[in-house]
Amino acid sequence: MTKISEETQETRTGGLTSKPVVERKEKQKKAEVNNVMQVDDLNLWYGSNQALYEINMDIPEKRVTAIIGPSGCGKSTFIKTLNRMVEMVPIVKTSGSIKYRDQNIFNGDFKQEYLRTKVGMVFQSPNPFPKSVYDNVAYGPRVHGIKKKEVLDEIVEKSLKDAAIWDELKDRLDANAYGLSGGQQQRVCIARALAVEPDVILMDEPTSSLDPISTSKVEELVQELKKKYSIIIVTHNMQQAARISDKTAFFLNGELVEFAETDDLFQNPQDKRTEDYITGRFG
Amino acid sequence: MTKISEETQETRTGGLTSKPVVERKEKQKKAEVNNVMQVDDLNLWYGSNQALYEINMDIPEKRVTAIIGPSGCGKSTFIKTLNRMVEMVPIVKTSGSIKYRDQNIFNGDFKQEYLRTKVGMVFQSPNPFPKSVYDNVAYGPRVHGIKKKEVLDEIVEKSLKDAAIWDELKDRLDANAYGLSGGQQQRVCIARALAVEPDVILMDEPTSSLDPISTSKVEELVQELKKKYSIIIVTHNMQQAARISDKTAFFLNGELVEFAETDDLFQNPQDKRTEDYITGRFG
Amino acid sequence: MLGQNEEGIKKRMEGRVLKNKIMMGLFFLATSVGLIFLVLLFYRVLTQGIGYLSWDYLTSGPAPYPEEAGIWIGMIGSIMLMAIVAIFSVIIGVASAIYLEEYASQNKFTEFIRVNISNLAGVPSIVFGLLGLTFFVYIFNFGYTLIAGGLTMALLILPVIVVASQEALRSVPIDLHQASLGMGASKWQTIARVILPAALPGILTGTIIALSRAIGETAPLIIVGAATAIYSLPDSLLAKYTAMPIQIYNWTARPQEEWQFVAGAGIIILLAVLLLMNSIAVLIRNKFQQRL
Amino acid sequence: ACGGSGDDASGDEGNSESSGSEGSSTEESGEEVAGPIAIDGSSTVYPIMENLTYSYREEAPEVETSLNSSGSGGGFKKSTKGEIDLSNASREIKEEEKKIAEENGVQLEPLELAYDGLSVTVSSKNDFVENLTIEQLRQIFLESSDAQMWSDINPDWPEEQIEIFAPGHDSGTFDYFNEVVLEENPMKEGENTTLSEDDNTLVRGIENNPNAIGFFGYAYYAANKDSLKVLGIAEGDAEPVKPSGETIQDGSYTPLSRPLFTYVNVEAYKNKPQVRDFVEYTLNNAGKAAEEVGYVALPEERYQEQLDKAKSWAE
Amino acid sequence: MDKGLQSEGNKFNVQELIERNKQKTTFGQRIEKVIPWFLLLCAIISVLTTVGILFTLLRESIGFFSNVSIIDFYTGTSWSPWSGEYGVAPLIGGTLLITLIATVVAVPLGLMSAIFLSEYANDKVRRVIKPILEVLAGIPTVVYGYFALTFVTPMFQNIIPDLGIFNALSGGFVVGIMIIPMVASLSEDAMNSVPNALREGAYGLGATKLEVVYKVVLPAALSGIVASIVLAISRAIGETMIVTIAAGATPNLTFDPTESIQTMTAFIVQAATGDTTFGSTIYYSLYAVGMTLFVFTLGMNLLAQYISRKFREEY
Ligand SMILES: Nc1ncnc2c1ncn2[C@@H]1O[C@H](COP(=O)(O)OP(=O)(O)OP(=O)(O)O)[C@@H](O)[C@H]1O
Ligand SMILES: Nc1ncnc2c1ncn2[C@@H]1O[C@H](COP(=O)(O)OP(=O)(O)OP(=O)(O)O)[C@@H](O)[C@H]1O
Ligand SMILES: [Mg+2]
Ligand SMILES: [Mg+2]
Ligand SMILES: O=P([O-])([O-])[O-]
Repeated sequence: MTKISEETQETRTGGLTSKPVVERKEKQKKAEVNNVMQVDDLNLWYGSNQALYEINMDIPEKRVTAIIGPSGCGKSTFIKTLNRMVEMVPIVKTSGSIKYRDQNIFNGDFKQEYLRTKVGMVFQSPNPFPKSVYDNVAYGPRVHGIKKKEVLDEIVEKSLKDAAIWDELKDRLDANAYGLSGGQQQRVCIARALAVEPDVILMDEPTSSLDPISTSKVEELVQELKKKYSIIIVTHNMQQAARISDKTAFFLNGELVEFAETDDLFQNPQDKRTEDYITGRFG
Repeated sequence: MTKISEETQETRTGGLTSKPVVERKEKQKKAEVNNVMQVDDLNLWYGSNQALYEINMDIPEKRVTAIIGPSGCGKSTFIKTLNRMVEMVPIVKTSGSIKYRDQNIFNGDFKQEYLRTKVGMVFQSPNPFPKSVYDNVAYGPRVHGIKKKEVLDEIVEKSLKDAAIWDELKDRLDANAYGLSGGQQQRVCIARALAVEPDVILMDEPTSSLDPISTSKVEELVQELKKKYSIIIVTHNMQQAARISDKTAFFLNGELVEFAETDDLFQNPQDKRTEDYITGRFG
Repeated sequence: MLGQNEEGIKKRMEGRVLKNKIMMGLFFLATSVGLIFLVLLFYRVLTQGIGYLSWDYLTSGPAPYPEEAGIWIGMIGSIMLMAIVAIFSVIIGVASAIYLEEYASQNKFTEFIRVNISNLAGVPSIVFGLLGLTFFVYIFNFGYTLIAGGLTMALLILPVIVVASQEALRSVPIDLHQASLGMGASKWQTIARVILPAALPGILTGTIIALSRAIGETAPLIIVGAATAIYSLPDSLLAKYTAMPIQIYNWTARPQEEWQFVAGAGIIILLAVLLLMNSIAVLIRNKFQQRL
Repeated sequence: ACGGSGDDASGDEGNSESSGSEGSSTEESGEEVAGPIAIDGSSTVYPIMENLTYSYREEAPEVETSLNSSGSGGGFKKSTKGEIDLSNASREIKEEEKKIAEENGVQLEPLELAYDGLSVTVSSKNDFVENLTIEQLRQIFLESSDAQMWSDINPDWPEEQIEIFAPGHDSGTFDYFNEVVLEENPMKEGENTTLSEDDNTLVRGIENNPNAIGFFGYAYYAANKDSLKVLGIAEGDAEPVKPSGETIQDGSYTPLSRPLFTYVNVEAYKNKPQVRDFVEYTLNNAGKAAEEVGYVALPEERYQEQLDKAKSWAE
Repeated sequence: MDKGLQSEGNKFNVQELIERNKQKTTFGQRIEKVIPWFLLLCAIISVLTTVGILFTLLRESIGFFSNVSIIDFYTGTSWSPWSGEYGVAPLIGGTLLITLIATVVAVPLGLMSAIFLSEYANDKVRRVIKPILEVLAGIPTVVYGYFALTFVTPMFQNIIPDLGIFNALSGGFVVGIMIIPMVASLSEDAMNSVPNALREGAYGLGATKLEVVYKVVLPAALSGIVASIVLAISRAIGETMIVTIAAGATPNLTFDPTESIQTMTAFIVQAATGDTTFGSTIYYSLYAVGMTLFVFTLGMNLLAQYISRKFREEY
């Protein structure tokens, strides 16, 4: 913990210059032990449109990292790059490297499928499969070849419990997930992601389509999950970022403007643009 | 002006009780002179789902009235009711009355088409017709039978000027409006609405799809327009409401929770829910 | 639990990825089968017919001798037929689509019309031939004439046009609707000035695709009595006529081998017209997709 | 519908009146005639008629002939309602058809155009049959016979299933065969019989199958001499005769020679100068046309005779 | 901007102009009233078409069923109208055989093509291949007919030496080729409309493309896929020219695809173009067959609609 805050201090000092994150890079190397993912000089283009510029960012282990920024600044693009989901858009090109536990995920022999079992994802609007709750959660393990009923049963129960929805749904495991409320669906999706026991969980605005009560349930859950997982969460809601994250990154027009301990970033932004944004001057 | 603030004071006192707006109603009647529209006991259902509950609200003349509230609270529904656009959804049913300059717009002999020339509308995402800029702006006048070239020329010029986009576009009137940037498109749409010289202009999140610069242009424009028009603007951005509106209404779950002078509402909310919302406790 | 056999998961992954690759190859092969048959068909038709294709062939009508026979009368007949078909089916089809999309309220009757239209789309063309024979040839007393053939074909493709137009209308963003109505425009003004123009490319594409189905139809024309040998172009709606597929069918049914080649040449022309129509449709579609 | 369609011919005529009246006036001065002529009927007669209408075009470019081949019955279906002017047939009109014509007030008169030798053929791959007697034909084609294999007909022949290819049951060609060979008894049907209105279908069916047998108009055999073998037919103990131009015209190819007709709508002949003109042209040129497409011309006097008969209708 | 609002050269007031126009434009208002009625009228034409089809088929079928018992028609197993046997089973059997073969060809190929196009091919490839595949559906069926007869049958004869020239196999096979694009194109549409969110959900768990296809996309698109198959089958049932040309004209109650058969559609063509005498029982029988065919395809279409409606709300 101490190391992280030390590291962020450095970052924020860098944040005062125009190219904050690049300078930070070398120094951060020291803190590697605590980082689950490391992004170096990442650029990304959709065809000829550049969407991400020279991102350098280290994702700390077992912490909640929030990503904020106005619409279109590249938040979704960035986290989809972390599990190479962004490559579903065929025109995407990247440069730079992203390391997951010291392996470069862009390497030829690093399998997408493997990466994605390690780096799970929860999406903006709940996207359960049109199957039963049970089948939704068991989907991942089954894909990976687990067929035994008892093992699956156990995984499903554990994941639903971890997603704080077991009690609500334990009698309705056979019900179609489409019949659930939005908040329940989203937690089923989280359970589905947990079922393959990932290391990192990416969440892209997981509460944006939820009502306030469901939202606060998911927020509590996130707090709970960080005990076991490293979490990266995109949100357009600054209050949410402030409430639940340990560190916050502010993106603008594809650049990482500032990345710091959450409290520091909100109370003491180092970059004029961050300040403008969090005080609501635009966006 | 004095009258309005007096009226709002009363409203806000009412705001402390659970049924704030109903009590307010009688007292407001006195202030009629200054109101361009008057909403009384408005309820609205989509099929069997009630989306608006007992709304009472008076829209002041030549002022900017902002409507805020979390997603799905009925903001769009409400302002679409003001020009009866909501009736495009066939299952909609309403009760209560809305008066435009003392005529009930739900009256059988009150023509929708007439209402809509008086109460214009600007939409969330810019929606120009796939025609030239000129034809876009001339659309309204033409639809209402104005055919003379000189008259149309004049209307187009004047409207584009009023929408603060004449200088940018005066040489490109024949260009297809689809080729313009989002911000330009939105101002063309505003010009299009102005071309029939309406009395009231409804704007449903007019800047939500625009970049910060275009947004501030549109915001300035709104300030300008209130000299001649009464403006009602829906926004999910509280900062924006604070910046540009004279009065603000806060909707929640289809209810009008609080309606007051903008400064009062933000600095001194009378309802706990308003306070929670503007301090970012949900949404 | 998954983590326990990390190695196993990795190993399985190899297999799963390989299986994916193999199946992808298989899917590609399956796609090629259709394409291969298309190529084969074109190849055969070309090699059989190309020798008989000439300016004379294009400009002369049917004849009892293979060297003198040509496609002209059939081709113009087909084009005139298509003109009639297009006029009737587009007017009625687009009007129906507008009614269903913009005016009809959700009730049993509307639903009935909708179901009815999609059912009509699946009725075999030969049944339309019988309908045309009973109504246009006999009851309306048009005889075996251009108009009878045209109306029969128009009814045949009507459902296709209605469905395509409905889709085109539906894909006009609701925004444009609202924008126009928000200006105080009436419903019809909105439709005529905004929605129809915006839907036009979609409607055109649908129409061309429907017409390219109609231009190759043979069975209904046989039933409503298109002539086989006719030497003059129809000069009125009530004139006798022939059409390309009828000519081709007739030629291929003849004993001497040369007629097969004459038919081949006819098929080339028919396919050329068809491809021309299809590529216009694709062009319109692509242009349209870029726009919105 | 029938009454209504009765008017159709006159409607057609009315339609062409503007150009037609002009035609008739010029026709009297021996110049061009104009207007439509609708012809339909037998597919056997079709080639002759196609040949005639094609060459007639040069004679009278203003006349618009339209020709179809819906079979003899198909032609009568239309002509008995007065829908067409000429109705080709490879058989005589039937009583039912005559009755319908009368009901509709239509008078149809036959003209003979040529002879056809109904040809019984096998594939050229067939190396065992050369001739058949009428009796054997009956064995092969009659439903009441139990001959299934070629060996049932002649023990020297292989024990192979006989495959029959025959024209549609009610076609003129079939009718004629049915009348003179089968004596109106039903023909075999079922698995090993293919019936088709399209004579070319029959040709294709037979040429590839050494065990197939079928029959159709002489013209179709003439056009496929390479792949088909035509059989000599023997009546009783007489010498078998194969169809050819000579044997058909001189009557030695019996009983399978038959005349081919076109039936003229007398009303149309009277009122439409172009029909009159075309009928004359037909009778003057049918012999040549018939030879050209593989049929056999009538003796010259026969055409003249019919021409005189036709002229008498106009009076 | 200030200039704009202040420089109000208000020579006229737009709202006043509008007001004035409102008073005189009663024509527009009348149009507004009339147009929905006109549009409704047009929409009703499609209903009238169905009524017309029913009228046509029923009227003549009733004539037929007054001569032939409806029970014999649907229970009889022998179709030989010329000897008075009207059991429709062989025609239905022929139709089903052709449909079965076509389905066996088209469904796997079409589905696999759809999967390839929707999930594996990139946008460019899809944009090229899909329209090309769709050309297959637009090729006139006469062309397919001769392709089947002169190319596919000889090709199959290399493998199955005693395959007849007319057989259900090549006819059905080519019908199958023809309907591939219906299955491929419509299924592809259905798969395409499966929300990407579902795919992402599965990819996010480490699934391979194939697993996403099998376990997510196919189940989610099932209704669209089944509907496309049913529609393609209904097209195969109604296909006329290919089977008329290539599958023979032998009403044969068989499930041996190497034999010549006759479908309902082919019989209609045969009877409608042939020599059937107007008003004869055979003539009427073509309408009874047409009615049966209509009922068949109607059933298939309703089934397709039921399927796509029943499952549409899935996602
Ligand atoms: N599939 C795509 N093809 C091309 N450009 C894309 C695509 N997806 C996103 N972009 C572009 O990349 C930029 C970043 O988009 P992204 O979706 O990452 O923004 P975001 O920060 O997630 O915004 P939001 O808050 O609206 O979700 C935008 O300019 C967008 O237009
Ligand atoms: N066409 C419709 N049919 C049925 N229900 C609808 C329809 N449109 C809106 N609603 C419902 O009415 C309620 C209010 O919706 P509305 O669009 O007015 O919300 P909003 O405040 O504008 O939200 P947002 O900020 O997301 O635009 C919602 O619960 C919504 O589900
Ligand atoms: Mg995003
Ligand atoms: Mg809204
Ligand atoms: O066409 P037919 O000559 O056999 O009647």
